[in-house]
Amino acid sequence: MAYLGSRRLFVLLTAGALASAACGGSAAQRAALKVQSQNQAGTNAAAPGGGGYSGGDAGASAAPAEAGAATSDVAGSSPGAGASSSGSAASPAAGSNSAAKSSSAAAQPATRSAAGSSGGSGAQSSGAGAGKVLPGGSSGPTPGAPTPGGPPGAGSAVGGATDVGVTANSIKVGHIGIYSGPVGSFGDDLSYAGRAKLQEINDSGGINGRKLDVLVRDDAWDGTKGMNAARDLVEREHIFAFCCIMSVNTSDPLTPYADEHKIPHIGADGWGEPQYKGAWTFPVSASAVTEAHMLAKYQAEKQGAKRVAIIYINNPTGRAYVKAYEEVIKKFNGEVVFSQPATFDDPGTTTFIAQARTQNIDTISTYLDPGIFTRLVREAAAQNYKPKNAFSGAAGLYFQVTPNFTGPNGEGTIAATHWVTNDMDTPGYRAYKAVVEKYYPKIDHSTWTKGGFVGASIFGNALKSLGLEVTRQRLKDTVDTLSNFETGLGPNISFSPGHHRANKTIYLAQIQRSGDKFEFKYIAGPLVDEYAETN
Amino acid sequence: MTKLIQTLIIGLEYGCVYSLIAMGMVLVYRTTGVLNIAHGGIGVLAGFIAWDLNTLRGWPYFPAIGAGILVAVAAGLLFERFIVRRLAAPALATVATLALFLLLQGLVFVVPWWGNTWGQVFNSPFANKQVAIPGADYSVSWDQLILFGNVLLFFAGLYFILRRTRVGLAMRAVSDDPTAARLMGIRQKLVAPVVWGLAFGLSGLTTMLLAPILLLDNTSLTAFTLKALTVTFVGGLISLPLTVLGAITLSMLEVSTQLYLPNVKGLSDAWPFLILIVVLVARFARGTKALEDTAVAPA
Amino acid sequence: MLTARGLTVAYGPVKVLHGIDLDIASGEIVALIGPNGAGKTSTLNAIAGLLPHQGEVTLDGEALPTAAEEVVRKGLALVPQGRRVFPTMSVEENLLMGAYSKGARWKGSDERFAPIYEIFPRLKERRRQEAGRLSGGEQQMLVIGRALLSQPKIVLIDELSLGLAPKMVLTLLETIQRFNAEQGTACLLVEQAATAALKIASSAYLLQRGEVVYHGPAARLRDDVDVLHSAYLGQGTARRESAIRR
Amino acid sequence: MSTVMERAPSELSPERAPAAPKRSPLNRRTILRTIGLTVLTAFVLTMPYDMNWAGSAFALDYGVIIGMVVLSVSVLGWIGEFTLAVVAQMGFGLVVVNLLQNAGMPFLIIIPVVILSSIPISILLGVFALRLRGVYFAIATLAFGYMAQKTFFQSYLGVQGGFGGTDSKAISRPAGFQGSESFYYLLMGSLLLMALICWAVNKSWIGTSLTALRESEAAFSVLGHSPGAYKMFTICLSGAIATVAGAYFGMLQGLVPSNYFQPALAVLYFGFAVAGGMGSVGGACVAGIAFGAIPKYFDSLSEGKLVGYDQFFIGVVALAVVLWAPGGFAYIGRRIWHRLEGSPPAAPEVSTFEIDVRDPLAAAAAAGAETPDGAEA
Repeated sequence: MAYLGSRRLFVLLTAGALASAACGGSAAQRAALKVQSQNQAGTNAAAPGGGGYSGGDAGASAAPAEAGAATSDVAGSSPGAGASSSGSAASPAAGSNSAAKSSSAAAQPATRSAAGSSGGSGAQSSGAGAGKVLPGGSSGPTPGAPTPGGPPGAGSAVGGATDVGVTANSIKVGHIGIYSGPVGSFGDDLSYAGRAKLQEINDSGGINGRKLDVLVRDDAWDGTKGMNAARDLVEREHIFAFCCIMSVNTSDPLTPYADEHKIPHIGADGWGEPQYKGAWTFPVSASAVTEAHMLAKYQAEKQGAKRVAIIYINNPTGRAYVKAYEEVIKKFNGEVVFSQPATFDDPGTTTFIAQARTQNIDTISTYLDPGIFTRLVREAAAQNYKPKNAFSGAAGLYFQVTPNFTGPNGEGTIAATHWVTNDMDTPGYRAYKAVVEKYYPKIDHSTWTKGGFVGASIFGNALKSLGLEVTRQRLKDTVDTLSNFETGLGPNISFSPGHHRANKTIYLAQIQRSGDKFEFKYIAGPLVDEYAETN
Repeated sequence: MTKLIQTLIIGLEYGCVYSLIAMGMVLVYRTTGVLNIAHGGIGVLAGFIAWDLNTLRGWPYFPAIGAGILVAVAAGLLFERFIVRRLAAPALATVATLALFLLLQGLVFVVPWWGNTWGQVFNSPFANKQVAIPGADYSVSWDQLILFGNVLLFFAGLYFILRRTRVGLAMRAVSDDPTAARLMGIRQKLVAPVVWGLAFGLSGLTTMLLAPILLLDNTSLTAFTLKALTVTFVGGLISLPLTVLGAITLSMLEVSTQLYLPNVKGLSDAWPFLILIVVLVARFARGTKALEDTAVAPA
Repeated sequence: MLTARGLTVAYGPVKVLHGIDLDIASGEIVALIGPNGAGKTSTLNAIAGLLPHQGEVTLDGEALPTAAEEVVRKGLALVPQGRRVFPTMSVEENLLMGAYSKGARWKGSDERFAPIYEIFPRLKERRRQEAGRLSGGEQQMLVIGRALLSQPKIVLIDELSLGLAPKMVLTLLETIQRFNAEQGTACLLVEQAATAALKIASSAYLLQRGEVVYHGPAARLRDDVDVLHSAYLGQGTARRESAIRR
Repeated sequence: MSTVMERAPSELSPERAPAAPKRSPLNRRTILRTIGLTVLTAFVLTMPYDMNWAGSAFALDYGVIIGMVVLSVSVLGWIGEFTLAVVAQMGFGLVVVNLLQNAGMPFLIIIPVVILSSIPISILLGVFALRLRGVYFAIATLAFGYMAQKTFFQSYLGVQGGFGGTDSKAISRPAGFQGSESFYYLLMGSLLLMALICWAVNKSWIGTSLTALRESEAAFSVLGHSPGAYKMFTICLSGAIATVAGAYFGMLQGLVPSNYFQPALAVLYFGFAVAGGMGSVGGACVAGIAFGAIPKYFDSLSEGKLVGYDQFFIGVVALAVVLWAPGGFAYIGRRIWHRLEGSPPAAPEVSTFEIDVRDPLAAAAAAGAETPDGAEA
């Protein structure tokens, strides 16, 4: 009873929340609402095509279907790619190994049939596509088998084998961004660039007649939340693929999950090392390890850094950053004198600075977000202290908000970035900027916005090259053989199976005064990481 | 030498922050029996209003923070009038402050134009100004000095109010023995608003003093509030001087372990708990009655 | 001057006062005696506004408010049981709180306290000391002095003698008598140890199980030991003696 | 009467309600109870599917775990205390599961070990409870939770990302319960079992003794009982529930960073417990599930733009409960149930929270205020 009461209350509250967002909301909030209504439109459009994929119409029929999906999960097979058809002729086991071996584009059709999951191999696939319906036949709206439900409709719109999350006129794409949490105030920009590119693809006709239906979730820069969102997207919303997730805390744990469920993740942020171990994850930006290598090398060679202190956010990437920096600085007879983990609720910057001063530190390197970094710099200024070589930091610092926050105290700070810096003004950068700012004019261009853009571009191009036959396996194989993709933003991107470390390039930028403002200016690059692992 | 000065100044800085929050809590607890958990929430509200006025609406700094503190005081008065007064038992009012805390932390996100609120810069006009300490390679920022100055002022002010003014004496009488205070003709209705207004205003002031040193976000006071709570224990939630002593001790211990024993991981964060155990053992050894809420045996 | 009609007090379902009537004339000292649990303290607390009650209480014909903080403004002061000084405040501050309802300020406080200091010179010696550190007798002096500072028409004193040496009790009672004689302040004394109180009281009420079983001159009660005994020892005797009920 | 607390949830055991001698209300009551129980059972059994329109079954799993945590907070209401260490106890449960899973232990061994592992910490907290009451005990548990989070969880679990300190493997769900829907049944089963145990304990002589203890510790010990033993038992019970909840939390989430064990969250869970009705078993479960699951459903509705809304509304609800229904959901639920049944309204409940313990006269007044004429009907 009480439960019901509180639910009614919450319904009211939700209404209030939406109303307030609609009336006074910022542009971003309105955009959020727009996306939602778009999604709804997508649902409606898909419905006549046969079979709602979300199970939103609950009812008695939806429940058994869900239960079926759940049991197949337990069996260990992927819910995607129709492998859940336990009773059908498909051979789920054949999957990934053979796929990994086949590397040339010519081998693709063979791979597909080996995988078996996508049904028939030929272009005359509409009948074969229908073959991957669950044993239940027409009554069970299979998660992710929308086209076959209505053969006439499917035939008239587009043909081709399809996969989970692909309908006659849409492809469901999952995106997880940083919209709240400790870095939320600039984290949303990271998503907007990639989403701008996806939107542009839609506005210029979509993918061979299909529109991208982008489902957006928030992870608050928290891997746990991110994985919750990922599971919801995969297991309830039945998306086709993930695209351009720029949150390291989500991308890292998502990598094994994507492999397990065989879901492509195109354009991951690549900051964390675990992402390079995934067969289905394609990072486009460089690793924090690479940043640390190049920063250490540059600071040792050009600035004579000998005694370094590092403060880092205590997550796996932060720890890898410290280790990598230490490895390289040792090669130049320097040392990391001490390192200290930081947390958002109590960053400990005051005593870090105090300790750095007493230990005769000449360089402070950081793996931080602009917020904690600003506290660090302010603390140092209050204590009238600045290390000889000032501060440096991973790509997390390369935002315009950083100099805006720190003011003159941050002058001289060096940050790593994986793409051309904003002041380089290359044609590629101008083209990127034109697209992004068309949709999100006030965006703070950083390493990650560019990475998101590149990821979305690769995703769009690869999908286009698939023609009408859009399956996860084919998408993966296509991106796996991507060669020298022109990003226009510095490094070009190439993947090969088992080798997903596509970007080992670092540019360095420094906070410098220009007039009464402070901005990041190009100082070095492209530096290619010679210490990086080769995988 | 520099290291020592460093330790002392940083220790004092955080000690002041803990004291400010802890004193507000003790003040409320003593006079009303309510543990004011809303401290962090009120501070956030006041801080964001001041920040809004200053950066979004272009008010000058001091009127903006003044308005922020006024809003906090008003919130205290309203909270007392419409909520605390309706709740007969202090423990219920404690829960109400908890609800208020959640509500206000969320409110910062709900106001649409405050948007995503993690880490806003809210500088005082004294940003980036510091005073060098003679004889040591060290300096104190103006913002820190203002923090120290305010804490001293607040001490002095509180001392004056509690010792010399009618309402202050009434507050002390109420905290000593609420029933006897009623028999003296002290109207809770007059004392309570002063206490709540003062406490909430103090939360607002604390945020204003901290915002230039840290950043302003919706949890900026929460971590401090938790530590301040353990500090109040030292004074048994009763004694103001002991509370301040506890606050300074805690921060000095924390800072000096971090600076002098950086390799003993985790020690500095264990101090609140260790201090608590020491206080308990000391009380136990002295044979003092276990700390509990019951003050007087039933009549 | 102070009258109560049908005063009823209940703790939960348990009634402790069954509609008693009290009358205290101006300038009179009245003793309210009775055994443990007879409802003496409840009577005082109810009159002073500390306990919710039913029945009518008037002072000088005017109904008393039901909130303690208002009652004192009408000129009725209660000295509660257990010497409830404000322990962390000094003696002076305690006295000042006594004068609170009369709008007392520090200014001119010395003159105002003078009569109290005159009666209790010990308090003057310790005026700066924390009240919590005083001895029991001194604390009792303090609470009495504090109550008198509100210049009450009537003062209600609960268990003056509890935990005090007999000599100290005597001193205090004498002081009350003196004050009564000089200022004309009426006084309602609640005592379990009846004899001392009955010595200075002019009339007395004997309370038993929440009912008045005797009202009359204190002297009679004092002299008639049987009545007193029966009241304290049990209802069998009390019923036999009920003849003395007014 | 002043300290009567909710003893048993009407939702779980409606047959326990006091028998009201009315004209053949038996039939109506039996029917109502059968219907109520059936509806409730059906709802509980199909919950993940009923709520699918709002979001994934994960949200519900999360809610059920929060229900366990809130239950553990609420149970301490039996001895009139509240704890802020549940979050730390959850964290230890998670760590234990991680260690055991790395050692290859099966689920059926893990859970008993987790329960056993909760005892040392509960005893530590119990020692505090022997010396400290009320707010002071809460502060002590807070300091403990703070220390555990800062010195241990932050290095062992890392922040934001999860397992930053040890590079341990993610925690996996037990075999057969991998899906969010199937895991729900395991969780719900466990929660019901816990609730049943708590309810049985509270109904037994232990519960009676605890009520006596709460009413007057002095009288209780004079009667020859040891207050310490009873307190310790309750704290151990509460600790075991919290620790198991933490273990399940790890299984649900896989990787859990230390920010999920911040002591500030304990304040939130305490708020839930109050909304549910401190000391109530059913109220705690309902409040935990509702307040745990609904914000999770919200999560998927927006791009994080509703992030603070859940906190805001939980604050509003908690405030409303404190103002108008201090007995919490448990009290509201009972009142509604009694109205439905047509039996006389439940006696107004006053938790120990309502009495100003500093002032015995006020306490007496509070006790007296409601009685002479039957008070509110």
